[in-house]
Amino acid sequence: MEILEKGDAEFYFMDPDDFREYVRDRKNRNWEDKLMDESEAVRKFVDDGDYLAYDFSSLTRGPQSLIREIIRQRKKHLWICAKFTLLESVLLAGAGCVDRIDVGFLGFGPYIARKVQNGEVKVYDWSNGSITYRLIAGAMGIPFIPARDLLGTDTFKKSGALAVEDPFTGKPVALMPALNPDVAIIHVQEADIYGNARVYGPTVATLETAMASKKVIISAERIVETIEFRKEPNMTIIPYYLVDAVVHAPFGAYPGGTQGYYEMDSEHYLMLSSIREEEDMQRYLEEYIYSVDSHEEFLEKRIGVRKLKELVRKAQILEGYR
Amino acid sequence: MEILEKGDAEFYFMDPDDFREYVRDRKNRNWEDKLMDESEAVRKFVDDGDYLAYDFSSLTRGPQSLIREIIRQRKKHLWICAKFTLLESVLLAGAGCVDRIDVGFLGFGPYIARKVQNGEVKVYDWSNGSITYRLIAGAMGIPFIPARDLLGTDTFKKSGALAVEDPFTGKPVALMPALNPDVAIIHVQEADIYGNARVYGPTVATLETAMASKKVIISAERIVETIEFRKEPNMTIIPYYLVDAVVHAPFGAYPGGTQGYYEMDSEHYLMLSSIREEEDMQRYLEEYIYSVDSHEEFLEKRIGVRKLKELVRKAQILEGYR
Amino acid sequence: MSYTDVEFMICQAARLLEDNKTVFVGWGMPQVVALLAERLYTPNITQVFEFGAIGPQSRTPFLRGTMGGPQNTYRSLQWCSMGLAFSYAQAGYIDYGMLGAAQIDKYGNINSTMIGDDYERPKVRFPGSGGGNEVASYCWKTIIVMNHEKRRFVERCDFVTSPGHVMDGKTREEYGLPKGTGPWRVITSKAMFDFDEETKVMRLIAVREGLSVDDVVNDMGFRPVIADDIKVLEPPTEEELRILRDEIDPYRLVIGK
Amino acid sequence: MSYTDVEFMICQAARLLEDNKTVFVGWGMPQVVALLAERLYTPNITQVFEFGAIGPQSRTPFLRGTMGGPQNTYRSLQWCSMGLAFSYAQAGYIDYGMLGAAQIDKYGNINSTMIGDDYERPKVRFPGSGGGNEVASYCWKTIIVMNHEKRRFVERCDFVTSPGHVMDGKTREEYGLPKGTGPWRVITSKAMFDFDEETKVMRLIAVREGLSVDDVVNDMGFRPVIADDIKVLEPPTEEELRILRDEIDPYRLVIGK
Repeated sequence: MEILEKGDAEFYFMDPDDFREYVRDRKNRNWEDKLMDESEAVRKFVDDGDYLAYDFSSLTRGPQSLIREIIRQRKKHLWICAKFTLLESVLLAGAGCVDRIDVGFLGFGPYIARKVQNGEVKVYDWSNGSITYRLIAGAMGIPFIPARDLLGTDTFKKSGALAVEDPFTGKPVALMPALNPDVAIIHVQEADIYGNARVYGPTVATLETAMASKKVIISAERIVETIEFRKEPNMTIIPYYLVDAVVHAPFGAYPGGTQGYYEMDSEHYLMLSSIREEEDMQRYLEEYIYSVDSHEEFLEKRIGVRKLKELVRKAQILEGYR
Repeated sequence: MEILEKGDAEFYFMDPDDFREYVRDRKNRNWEDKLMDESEAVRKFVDDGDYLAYDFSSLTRGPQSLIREIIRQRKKHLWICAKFTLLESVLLAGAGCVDRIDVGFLGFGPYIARKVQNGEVKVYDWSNGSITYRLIAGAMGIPFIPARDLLGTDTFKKSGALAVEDPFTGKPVALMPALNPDVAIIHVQEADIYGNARVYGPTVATLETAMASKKVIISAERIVETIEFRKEPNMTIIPYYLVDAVVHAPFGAYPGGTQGYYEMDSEHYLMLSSIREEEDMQRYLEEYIYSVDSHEEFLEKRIGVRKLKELVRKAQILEGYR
Repeated sequence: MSYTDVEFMICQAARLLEDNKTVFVGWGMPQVVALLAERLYTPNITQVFEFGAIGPQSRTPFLRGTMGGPQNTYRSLQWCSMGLAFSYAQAGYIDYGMLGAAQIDKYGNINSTMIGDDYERPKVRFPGSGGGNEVASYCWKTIIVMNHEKRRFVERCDFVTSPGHVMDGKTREEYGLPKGTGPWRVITSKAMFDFDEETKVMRLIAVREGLSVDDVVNDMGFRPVIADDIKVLEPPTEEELRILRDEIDPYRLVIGK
Repeated sequence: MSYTDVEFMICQAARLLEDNKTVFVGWGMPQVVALLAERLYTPNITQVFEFGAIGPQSRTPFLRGTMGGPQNTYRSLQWCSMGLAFSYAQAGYIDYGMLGAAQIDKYGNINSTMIGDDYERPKVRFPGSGGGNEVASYCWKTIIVMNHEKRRFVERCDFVTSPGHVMDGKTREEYGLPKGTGPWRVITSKAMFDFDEETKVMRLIAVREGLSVDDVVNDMGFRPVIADDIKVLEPPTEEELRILRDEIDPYRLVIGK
């Protein structure tokens, strides 16, 4: 199998043997209560310099209360996996938490674009598909996945993918190196105190991200008893032994929505996504993140019960979500 | 990427480009009524010489009414994918339908063993895992999946796998070639007339097998309206555009069970699995398959309502199955 | 009846889709195209969203914020993973795809990543591929929809995000991309193009009512092949505009004002 | 209290499992081992079945026919695909695995495929790997359970179905198998073995009550390493036998009569 071409970017990679050893020694198969608040979870499981993955998007079921807590704790030098992301990368870059971004989808707007243009954050271009394959490989415990995207583009050249001659067809195929993030933060509708969790609606890369990551923090709209999973095992997406911390986070995806619970806050989203200037960003971060101590305080003092009630009222489609 | 070692078996393989073209031209995205009986489905979609895959097992949710119909129509020269199988391979071999078997798990008992010992059927040894990976690769439209099983065994040498030096770790890794069967037969609890389908309980390789196969026949305990899938989209396992034929087959897994519907018939299963001699096998095939025209006649004349009622009565665990 | 450029492009794109096919639908304009097609021309088309929704009966009005939410994924046939959605595409199950482009070259290579000479210090940075690279790599027929501006039609994209038919002298099949795929139509605010079968170069096949071939070609940074028979693109019909404006996008989030 | 060889082996295996760990459980005897361990020693062990059941609270009595059915997979934490079950194992999430063997060599290579010189015309053909190869390749600690018969302990297996520590002169890591895995214990109807850390050769560490080292070694086709301190394997307790016979396998499908 001849190597035909090689992307020239550095990429985050762990030998599957090293990931396996981490899983053996550090992933917890004990049935123990992992419930804690955002502050404790981020303090314990997000370290400066970590490679961070999150799932779904700013609009829907994104782990926003955890993103805000990471900013609040002023984590530094993160390398983030910006697949299918919008505001997360913008906020994390605005707060100076991020050095490097694997793209995916960078998130839009001139604010984050300028950070890249200035060289304040370094981007590595992949695609939503190739990053997903990388996570799948990481989750499966294999070193790479072959796929037929990225080929014949500059995206390939700027990625960490390889092209080889496939020994079965003789044709070129790309190899996407496994991705095993240091830490994943994932918001779900329901979890138990041990970390069993399920989502309703599109599952994006929820399971793969949790399986592939060394440390996993789950935030959940509701904490439910374990028997709820055992009664409908086809719906379980994450088993407890993948998980390190469980955070009870009602409105955890705000300003995005969570299906079956509340709609996104379009006004807040628009306000945030129209930020252009550094000053405005810092003002936003101060007001909504640094100046409050917790997700609860954020909801109470910055958003308010009236607004939350309105977002719940708008979420009238429940079919399929329970 | 150096090829380090190579299994010496022939293996069924289709260039992903050829599979794609088949999917483009022959897989039906029309919303059309695909309901037909076993006889029509097998006549239309199972050809002599086909590579045949099926899912789950003789004990649980196996597509037994379709297996019997294949035997009844005296299909020849099949190459079967005997992953996690018991009686299917025994029956198909007994009826002379099968030349080659990819193993998986051959099915037990001296009867099938003798067919192999005599050279009447040729086996290729893989494993449940490597065959599953081959189906996953076929379903993903990629030429192979790397994995770390089979290595360091005679199973590897007798398979069609390769070992290469992984360019990311420098360590050896096995490559499992994609498997795209000609035809898959799959039994489910619920399907609509278009082929949307779902299963309750372990999903084995139901989805991968359907995605990877050129022709797909679904048999279902119940035919339900399409809206039933749209109301709970997380539970849909097979979308209609993978499917060629839908067979309404109550007790379709008999003598195995189907969760939520009926338990297996242990007596029938024991009777069948204790067959040793060719004569007994041919007598079984005559009595239960050749001498009846259809699955309905089989149930009515050979099994009887009393027995079916007893098997339904035994299936009292419904939790998780509806 | 007057209409915006975006409305024009949406209607052209919607008319290209076929019924009883699958279409990979991305963020924004492609969603509106698919909704319009579904209402008027292709009631049985199956939309596929990369985040894991297959065959939704999306609610209208279109709300930008509902990407992935209950309105957008209403009554899907299947909610699944992104990996599965891309697998359907890679295995050949998805007929149509739709993409935007900041730049395009004559072989249909697309840039949605950055403008400038220096990748490390781009003049303008865009969001990047998203799922666009997969749409362009895997779907059988990719439709590219973009504003017709001279600077967008370039000899060589500053960055090729998603593959066209030929890049830097090599065909997409030589790179290992799936056989028989590639850009199929380019719809702009002024014209429609396909690709010459032999040379794989973009070919003008139709112009917007009231425009000449020169009007179109003068506004391009390279010269396309010109088809022998240039058709005129019918403007949006009243029915199309009514459905677009009243039912699908009353807030004019996509169609513009 | 008398007991069968199978009961003896089941009890030894059940005592080896650790609580709060995961165990890959195959057909038949391993199921009964896991059930016994769950009842008496490891109430919080998570069983993983290859066909896609994680963490069931299996009903008893054990019925052979329920593999994959409602009794066996009762109240699982997760019902999933075979691909996912194997992925958990390949990614390192599964601590223990259990396997049978028709033949074994001194490095723990296992044969469950065929007996004879000619693969094409075997003297005896067995079912083959099933998921056994994956158990032996991926699980951190693999326990092999087999009847103690001389012909089963061979210099070289007629066919190596599942990997041991060293095959044909190469270590499992040299073949590319995951680091730190491999056969961990062999339980027979007469003894228990581990593997010498340096040479990776099977080492006798304990014998059944009433048997000498010679009784064990004379019944083997190769000579194992003998540990300095040979322990005696405690026979099944009354409680173990009661639970096995009355609750788990009253039809004696696995434990024998």
